[in-house]
Amino acid sequence: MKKIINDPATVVADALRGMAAAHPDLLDVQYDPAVVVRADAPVSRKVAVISGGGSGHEPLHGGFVGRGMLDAACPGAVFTSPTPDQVRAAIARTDGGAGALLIVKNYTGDVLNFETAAELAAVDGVEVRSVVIDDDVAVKDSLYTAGRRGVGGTVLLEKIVGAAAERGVDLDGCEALARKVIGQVRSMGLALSACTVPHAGEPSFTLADDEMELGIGIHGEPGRQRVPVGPASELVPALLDPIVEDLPFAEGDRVLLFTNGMGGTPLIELYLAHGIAERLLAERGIVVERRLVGPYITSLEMQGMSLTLLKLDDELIDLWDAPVHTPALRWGL
Amino acid sequence: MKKIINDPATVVADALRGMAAAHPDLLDVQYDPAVVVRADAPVSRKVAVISGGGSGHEPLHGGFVGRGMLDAACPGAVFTSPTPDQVRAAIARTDGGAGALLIVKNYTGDVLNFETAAELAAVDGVEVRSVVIDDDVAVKDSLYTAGRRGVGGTVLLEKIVGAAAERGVDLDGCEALARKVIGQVRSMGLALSACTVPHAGEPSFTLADDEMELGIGIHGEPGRQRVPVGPASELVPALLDPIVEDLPFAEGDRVLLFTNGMGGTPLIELYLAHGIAERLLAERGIVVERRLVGPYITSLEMQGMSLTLLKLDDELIDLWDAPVHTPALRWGL
Amino acid sequence: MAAGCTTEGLADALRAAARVISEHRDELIRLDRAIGDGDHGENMNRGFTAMVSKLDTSEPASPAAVLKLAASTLISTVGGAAGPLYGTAFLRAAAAVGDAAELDPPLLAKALQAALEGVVARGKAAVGDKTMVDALTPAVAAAESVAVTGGDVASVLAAAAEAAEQGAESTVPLVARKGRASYLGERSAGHLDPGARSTALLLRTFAGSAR
Amino acid sequence: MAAGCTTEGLADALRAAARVISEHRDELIRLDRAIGDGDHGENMNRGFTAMVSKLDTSEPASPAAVLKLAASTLISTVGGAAGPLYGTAFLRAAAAVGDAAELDPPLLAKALQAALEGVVARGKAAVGDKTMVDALTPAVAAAESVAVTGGDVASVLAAAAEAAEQGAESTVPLVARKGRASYLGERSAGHLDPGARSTALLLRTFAGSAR
Ligand SMILES: Nc1ncnc2c1ncn2[C@@H]1O[C@H](COP(=O)(O)OP(=O)(O)O)[C@@H](O)[C@H]1O
Ligand SMILES: Nc1ncnc2c1ncn2[C@@H]1O[C@H](COP(=O)(O)OP(=O)(O)O)[C@@H](O)[C@H]1O
Ligand SMILES: [Mg+2]
Ligand SMILES: [Mg+2]
Ligand SMILES: [Mg+2]
Ligand SMILES: [Mg+2]
Repeated sequence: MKKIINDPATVVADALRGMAAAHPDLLDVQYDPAVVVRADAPVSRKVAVISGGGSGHEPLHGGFVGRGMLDAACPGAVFTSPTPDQVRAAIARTDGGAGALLIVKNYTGDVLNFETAAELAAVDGVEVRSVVIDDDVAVKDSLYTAGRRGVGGTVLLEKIVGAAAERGVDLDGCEALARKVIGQVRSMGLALSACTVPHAGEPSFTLADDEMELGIGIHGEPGRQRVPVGPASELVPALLDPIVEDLPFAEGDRVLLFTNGMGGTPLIELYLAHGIAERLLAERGIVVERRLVGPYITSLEMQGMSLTLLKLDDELIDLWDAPVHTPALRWGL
Repeated sequence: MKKIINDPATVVADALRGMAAAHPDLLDVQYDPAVVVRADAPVSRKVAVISGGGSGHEPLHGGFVGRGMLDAACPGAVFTSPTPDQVRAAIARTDGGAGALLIVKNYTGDVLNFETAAELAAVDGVEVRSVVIDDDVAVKDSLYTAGRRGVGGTVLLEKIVGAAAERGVDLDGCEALARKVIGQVRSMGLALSACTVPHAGEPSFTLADDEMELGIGIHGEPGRQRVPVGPASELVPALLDPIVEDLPFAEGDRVLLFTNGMGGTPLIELYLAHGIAERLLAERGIVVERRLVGPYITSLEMQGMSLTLLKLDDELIDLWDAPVHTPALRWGL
Repeated sequence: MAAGCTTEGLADALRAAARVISEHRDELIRLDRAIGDGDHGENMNRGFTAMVSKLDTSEPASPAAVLKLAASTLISTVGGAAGPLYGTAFLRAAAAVGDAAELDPPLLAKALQAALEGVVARGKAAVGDKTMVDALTPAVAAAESVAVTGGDVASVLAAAAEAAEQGAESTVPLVARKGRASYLGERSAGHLDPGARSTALLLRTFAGSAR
Repeated sequence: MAAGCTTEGLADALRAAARVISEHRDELIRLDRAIGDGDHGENMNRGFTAMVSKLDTSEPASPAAVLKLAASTLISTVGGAAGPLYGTAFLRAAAAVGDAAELDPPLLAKALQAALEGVVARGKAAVGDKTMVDALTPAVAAAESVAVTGGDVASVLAAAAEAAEQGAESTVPLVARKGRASYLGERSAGHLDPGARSTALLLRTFAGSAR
């Protein structure tokens, strides 16, 4: 394992210190319990939008804290959901009197820990709602699974709900908007290599030179299938077709296309894949109106990518375009 | 070699197509010869700021094309400097009547090809100046080398000169400013893994599990020394100390600290390293006034990082803070 | 529980558990890497290490207080799925023992039953889903039948540990239906569930402590 | 140059060179990977492939026109250090041959000398810097001495090729002082310079074509 770290046990706290140093104007970082809070929190009479999850997915979530997006992020240990006290502290620190919306990715650990936190916050007298995002089409949502995972759609959800909250939309409105986004966003990913969790010290799986994992999540776990690697012209439809067919996205639909890198794949490959995805969508008559390309929700140094498609309407476009100022996403400000 | 590509011979053109699709509002991409031009070029009576180099360093340079930064970028084959016709086409396409400034990284190939292009453009009747950036302290600038390489400082140089040109500073002023920045920016990098050039198909070198390359450039080449990997607390000063001692940077100096990822190193490690660098600078009494953290000048999927330090004054801070709107760097717009 | 299921006996059992979890940290990581995300050993070790520090600095005055301290430490330091699940287990056990100064065999069995109910209430897993429930369910049944037939604390826990180990082994061929391993579908078969393994380890340690 | 150093002979020699470069593409990549950035074989192959297409579609009317076509194609398709250097070499050679319809041995030697001067003017390398200059310099000297003593075109080129090969070999122990390999300092010693190798390959092919 070769990493630019000191001690696996202190990776998250050490990285948070660097984040705090890098963005003094944007972030206020607390360490015990660990919470990344926007510098001007609490914002009076604004719904607090809070998310969190295991670390190792940077810039998610801490990189999305700031004006027009998250009020706070709760970073757990690497790939481990945060504890309820982190979430409770985040709520307490950002509550501006309009309640808090928790954005939870659908993993057993995240759901349970945020659930407990919501109960505790209710006791503290803050009105809290939770939404669970589960956009990964690789997992069938059935009695036989823990349900679909929350993956790339999370980034878009946080941006859009964050914009609404910034504009003063109330808790009911933010929750309804979040459910709407969750209803029309779908994702899927693949890995060309595994990643190494610092405390584990060894890669989470090993792939031959001609193999890849299709249908991965964001925790370095193997995917649904191990299949041969093909050229980009095959890899991109292997992700895009299941996404399009799942919702389904249909001719004439307006969409946001998000081409995401898993952490170790260079931008040149992401752009190459993005170009193919745009052409395939054009062939289907699906209209790409907005796009995001880059490593925004990652699995440490894993090589691979995911695609996310969000169905747009004027409301969502307007919220997507709204100003945002965070370490990782910034425009209009 | 596992990459999300189709054919090694068409990687650059394929990626450019994706870039054009991803940023229709910002970029106008030409393919033969390959040039990435800002969508509203030529901007009348503005100095055209142009750069370029081999591909594989994304987002450099194409990702820095747009308002407040570059007017055009010339992407060569992977790790191969562009040809003079690319640069000549870029000049012709962006000339707004105020001349063009070419930002050239100090590599024999880049220098020779841009030199030829400048000669051709002069024949075309455009006033062209060139500056050569050579900020890599790992290479001694002596009779026995091709001189120092241009590395991380290039990103800062392009931002600052781009801001000046956008404000209407003339060709003399832009050139003088560029020379000033080059005079006070220094960098150094390390690699934990090699990268694989698509047409080569094999990694550029192989490292044992406990080895790294210190003093690397940005072309996947080995560094000045192969040394044992240490904890981040040793890696960061191994880069920072030679930088600080070279200029030298002294107590009381105001600086921009740029912690750059080589492409395969995740953000969590970059932030961790950045935090250490900030502490070490604070110990020396050097004041970090601006920072940039992320993979901005890369070597494909190489794992590693570089540090860049630029000495600031009010003029440079003001130009750094000026609005910029490109695919990879954006603020104030 | 050299001193039986007293306040001190319980605290000693938890200290012993912390040592065992630390010894098995890498094994639990390895099991979780195969069908999960490789953090179970690290998570449990972090939680039990924190628990020992808390036991050292506070003086819980009753069995229920010890169990509550364990619950709150696990909830606030473990994270992941295991944190809230084990945390709830200890919390429910604490409620079940009330203000008893020592747990006799029937109360011990009742506490174990409450722990299981807590895990199921939170995690909604049934036997056969390839989770810690596959270890805890037979353990509770075995504890009850020994307690009902007059066995002492040591034999209740020995029976529970034995059943938990068998229950954990039984997860190997299963296809997971809960937790992260369920994402793997058929590929989850052929592996031991890490949470079932940690449950068996804990109960075996408690049994050893009571001898 | 089956037909000697005529327009057609030169074009044939360049076609043969394109084949040889393509056969040695991987070798040149390997050499460049060791002390450079691994693109020399790809760059040269791209350039010579483009040159053959241009030779096929245009009909250069003189030796100078063939050399100019080679120069401009290399300059506009190779990139890197080799593109401008080889491009300048062919451009200077074209200027040196003027409007001659065929190159006799003295003119051939003069063209090679001009090519070398072009490379040195652009790249500022001297013998011993571990570059293509280490192959080209002895090649030019050998060509001249054969031409002066009345050798024919074939023997001029054979002597040049032989000297270039030895010159290329001589780069192995050198520490590079120009180009990318110079960044490696002492670590560049022990490797053959890729540009010197491609120069030797080209001259050997021209010699073969002239036989
Ligand atoms: N719904 C559930 N009910 C009961 N136990 C569960 C459930 N989901 C997961 N588990 C248990 O948790 C263990 C994994 O714990 P851990 O690795 O610490 O958390 P995470 O899965 O969040 O990384 C699994 O091996 C399984 O025994
Ligand atoms: N200044 C120079 N003068 C002469 N030849 C040079 C010079 N710099 C580099 N070369 C030659 O160019 C070769 C490398 O070419 P190539 O790999 O195509 O370009 P790059 O170094 O830009 O990747 C070297 O092996 C060397 O022979
Ligand atoms: Mg986990
Ligand atoms: Mg090159
Ligand atoms: Mg786990
Ligand atoms: Mg090269």
